[in-house]
Amino acid sequence: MPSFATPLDANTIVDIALLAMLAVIVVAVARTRSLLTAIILTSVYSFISAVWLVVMDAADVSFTEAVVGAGVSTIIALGAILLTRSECSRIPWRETLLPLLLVTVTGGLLVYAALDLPSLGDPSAPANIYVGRLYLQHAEHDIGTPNIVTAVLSSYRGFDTLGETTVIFAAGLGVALLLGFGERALQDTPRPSMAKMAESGQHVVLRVSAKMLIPMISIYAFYVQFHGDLGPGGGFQAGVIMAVAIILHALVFGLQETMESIPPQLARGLSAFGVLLYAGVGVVNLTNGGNFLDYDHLFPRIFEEGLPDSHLVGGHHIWGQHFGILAIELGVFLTVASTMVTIFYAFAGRAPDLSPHGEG
Amino acid sequence: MSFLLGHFNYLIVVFLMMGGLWITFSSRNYIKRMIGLALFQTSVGLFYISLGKVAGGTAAIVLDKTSKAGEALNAHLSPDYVARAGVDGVVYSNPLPHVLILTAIVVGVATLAVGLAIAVRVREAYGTVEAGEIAELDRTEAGPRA
Amino acid sequence: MSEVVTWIGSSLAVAGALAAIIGSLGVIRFPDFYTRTHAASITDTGAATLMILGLILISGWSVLALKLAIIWAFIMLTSPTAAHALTNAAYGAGERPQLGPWRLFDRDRKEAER
Amino acid sequence: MNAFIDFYAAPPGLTAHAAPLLVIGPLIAACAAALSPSTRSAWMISVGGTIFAFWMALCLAGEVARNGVVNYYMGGFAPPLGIAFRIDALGVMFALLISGIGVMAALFSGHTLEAEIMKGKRRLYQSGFLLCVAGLLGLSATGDAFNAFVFLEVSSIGTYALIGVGVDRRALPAAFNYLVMGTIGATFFVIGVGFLYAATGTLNMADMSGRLATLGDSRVVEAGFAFIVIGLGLKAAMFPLHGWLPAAYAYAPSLMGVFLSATATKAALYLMARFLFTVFGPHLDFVGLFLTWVMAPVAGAAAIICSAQAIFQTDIRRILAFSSVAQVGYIMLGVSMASAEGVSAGLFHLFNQALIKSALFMALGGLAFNIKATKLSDFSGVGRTAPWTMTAFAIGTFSLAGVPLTAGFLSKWRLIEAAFAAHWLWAVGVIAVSSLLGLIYAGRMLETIFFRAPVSEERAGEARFGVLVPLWILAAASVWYGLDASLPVDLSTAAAQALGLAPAGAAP
Repeated sequence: MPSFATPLDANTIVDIALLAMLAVIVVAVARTRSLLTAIILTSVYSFISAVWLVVMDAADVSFTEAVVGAGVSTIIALGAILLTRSECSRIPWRETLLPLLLVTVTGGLLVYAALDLPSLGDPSAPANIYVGRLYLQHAEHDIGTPNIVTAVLSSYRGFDTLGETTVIFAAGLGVALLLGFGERALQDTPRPSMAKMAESGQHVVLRVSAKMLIPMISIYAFYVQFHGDLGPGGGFQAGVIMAVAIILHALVFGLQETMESIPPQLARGLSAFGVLLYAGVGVVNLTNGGNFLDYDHLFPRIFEEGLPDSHLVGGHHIWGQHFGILAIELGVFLTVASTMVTIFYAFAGRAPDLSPHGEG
Repeated sequence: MSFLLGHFNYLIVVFLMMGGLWITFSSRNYIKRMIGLALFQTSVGLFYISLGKVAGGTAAIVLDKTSKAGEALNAHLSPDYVARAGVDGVVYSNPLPHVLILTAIVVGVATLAVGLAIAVRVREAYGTVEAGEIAELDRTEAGPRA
Repeated sequence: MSEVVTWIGSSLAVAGALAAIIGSLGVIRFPDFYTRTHAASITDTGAATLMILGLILISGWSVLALKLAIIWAFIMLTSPTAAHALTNAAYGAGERPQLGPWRLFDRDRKEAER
Repeated sequence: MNAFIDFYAAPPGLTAHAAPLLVIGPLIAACAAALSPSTRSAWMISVGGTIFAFWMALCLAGEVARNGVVNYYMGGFAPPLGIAFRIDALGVMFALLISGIGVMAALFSGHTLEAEIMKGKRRLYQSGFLLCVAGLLGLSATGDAFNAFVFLEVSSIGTYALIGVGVDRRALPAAFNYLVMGTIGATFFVIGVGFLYAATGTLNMADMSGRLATLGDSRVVEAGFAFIVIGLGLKAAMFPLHGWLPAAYAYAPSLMGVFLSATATKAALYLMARFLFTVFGPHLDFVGLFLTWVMAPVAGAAAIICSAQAIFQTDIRRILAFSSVAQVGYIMLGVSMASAEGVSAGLFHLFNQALIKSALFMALGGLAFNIKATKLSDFSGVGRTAPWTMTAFAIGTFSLAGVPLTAGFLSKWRLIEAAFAAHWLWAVGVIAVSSLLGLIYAGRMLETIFFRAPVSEERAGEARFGVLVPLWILAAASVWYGLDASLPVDLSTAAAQALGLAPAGAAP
């Protein structure tokens, strides 16, 4: 096996520069006592890591990190500090000693092992020559989608993705259990912050551009949804983008307005329905004689035989895979979008019945 | 030098992970701890992605080597290397870590949402999100606890 | 020919990057909230325009160019709106712009700090 | 596993897919419960879903008894490309345990949720409970390392919220700490899996194990091992990483106390045993060293220190929670012997503990209608006013303390035997001392409950019928297995064999 040295090319230089930025941000987050600053810096962290992920060829991950880390996480965290407080207390230096020890030991262990890893970018590293390479060789034939990440995500490891969708569903459930569905916002009289925005003529610029943006964002969400086979994207990213469009609507036009068009019950129901749809596809595969989530058996045998280029008559068996992936991506989309909206409703609808600036 | 270049990523990523972990361990504020946890989880993602990078590779979206983009990609690489590291004449980065980290990011945001929701409830129940003050309130208001 | 276009494109992209750096200098150096936001937002759109123009030139006529143009339109729509919303909110919250000559303001601030 | 060999619980078409249905059944039930129109229907779905899972676990038990190992390829892709479920005797034992306790907890939940959870949220609560069941079952069935992480999170994410929602506000910080520690644990696990992936290039556990055997030792593998053990140790509340557990179990709504105390830490222990013995294997030097010099002393310390801590608790649920950590110590002690006897004794103890702990929490939860407080002193004399509930509680406590004729006695006895066989005399001493401490806190609870005068006569009544049924099933089971332990012994011996540990005296 020929030895490999990481080349010092443009890629590597950009990689080093971005990682250095990330390191600076982590230090800044650790040092600041303002939670608002920490949250914005975390958002920046996510954004820069999204750029770094593109350098590392992880386009899908980058996309997800940008919409989730820099987008939705930030919104949730800002909602949380609005409901709690925006400063954290100073930590006495004595109390930092034990954490420092733990972190040093853990970090030491990590460095100890990391220096034994193959060099960055080594094509003959064990991680890169076995399963990963098999996917690259077989995905187009087995699944038929050019985006191999999508192929692996929704077909080879589709069961993981079912679990991931369930995790999101569970998170929506948990947040709803803890904070409700924003029902307070529906019961109470119009909330000043939201109502002022919607009624006074002050925010006319915001409202006009929001009216232009929301349809654009929604269309983009569908583009990402259906383009996921060909390029970066898929149900998860699309769901988050769709949720962002709805959240934008709520921010500009008021929570009540949004809740009237998308009631919390609907959002909650759809998030369960998405998981059901995903699991349902798997069960349909079972009843058609395949294994769970084997999309080759998505259609009954009789129907499949009638299709052109069917795998049953020796062609590519992409029909079942294609529609199976579409169906489960739709399930993911529904669950993610409606769960994100549920979570937003829960945080935004939780009226700050305490004073907004903490008890200080 | 080339060793450092090849392991620079891992060292920085370890630093990032430990930064997140340190924030989680050392902070007494619930929100700050969640931020630290989010950083920690994101950084673990960066670790995985570093494992899957292949030098001179491209994102794992099937590319025709005769297309314009394919030719542009292969222009910088020796044919020998492409033959060794590539699939059908194009070098791709390993897609498997990408898939895993997509899942992990989703898990991360789910954890963040639930954790912050708990923090909001703690604030409503105790009036504070500082661990020290909460422990103090539990001691004084709920009677002695072992 | 394509060589030249690529060079022009690259220099436009570099110019955009420089504009972004200048903008961030402004964010650090300008005296009050409004001028800082101004610096951030105007260079944001300006830098993005230059960069995207450069990238369109590099990529040539393709779907990619169209996508870049759409991204540009999106930035032109969102970035000023965001700046507007930000300053509007700040004004609503009682933040007032610092008026008067620069030096004077600088002195005022130092006195206030003392 | 002989008990299951002639066991055909379902038509073959269903049995062939029992592995995914084991997980998907409760998962679909969880969605249905969230969508269901009323609390009552959600409860029925919950009972139905867990019974379905138990049925599937029985089908799998039959299959495993006949064929040894059940392999199921998700999506029809054989590993290493696809995710595979790999269910052997050990997995079946946990699937049976988790789904069985799940059925009992679901039966129990009908009444207790009314007392503890707000009206509009009970459906969601049932849904979250079912997700937790599905996640833990997935954990016991999966043969893929990263899939295990996903199931770890499926079972945890909802749980954090379910612990926090209740009448006691102290549950909230407890849930938060659990969330932070649980997430760090799961993330450590992911780091460990990442190292193993870097070394082997695969995520399938069986494949990983095969490649590790040829690769041998390296720093990457060692670190992977360390992170996986620490991460799962956090999840399993392995001493000294157990800080989050007592508060989380003590203040959680009683359904969570019943279910989690019996299953959640146990599932993490299962996964750890899986990694220790099948992925790594005691033939690797560092695994053997770890078992003997780290895990065994730590387990012994847990058994003694946490039993002692349990004595000094004033809150009755905290007594049980500390006792849980101590019992994890016993189980770990058995596992760290790395012998067939030790591991099977540890698993037998785990089985008994699951039954006992859920029965005890169930008895306390059943009384939560009548007694709002949870301090031990509030329970004085309850044994007279609620004899049925508290007799079951007493049976559980006897078994916990290891009084002869109970299942708890048998499993401790087998542990001692295994320790003698391994020539670990200190372990025998540890078990003896810790059992003595166990007798003290058990005696203290029973003395307060049965022999003190009631605080106020009118408050403490019997638990409802719907609680008494599952409670007595569990109590009767722990008496029955004390008299005739053939089923759990059979299960745990087969499970230890499935880990590749042959009994020392067995003929080849």
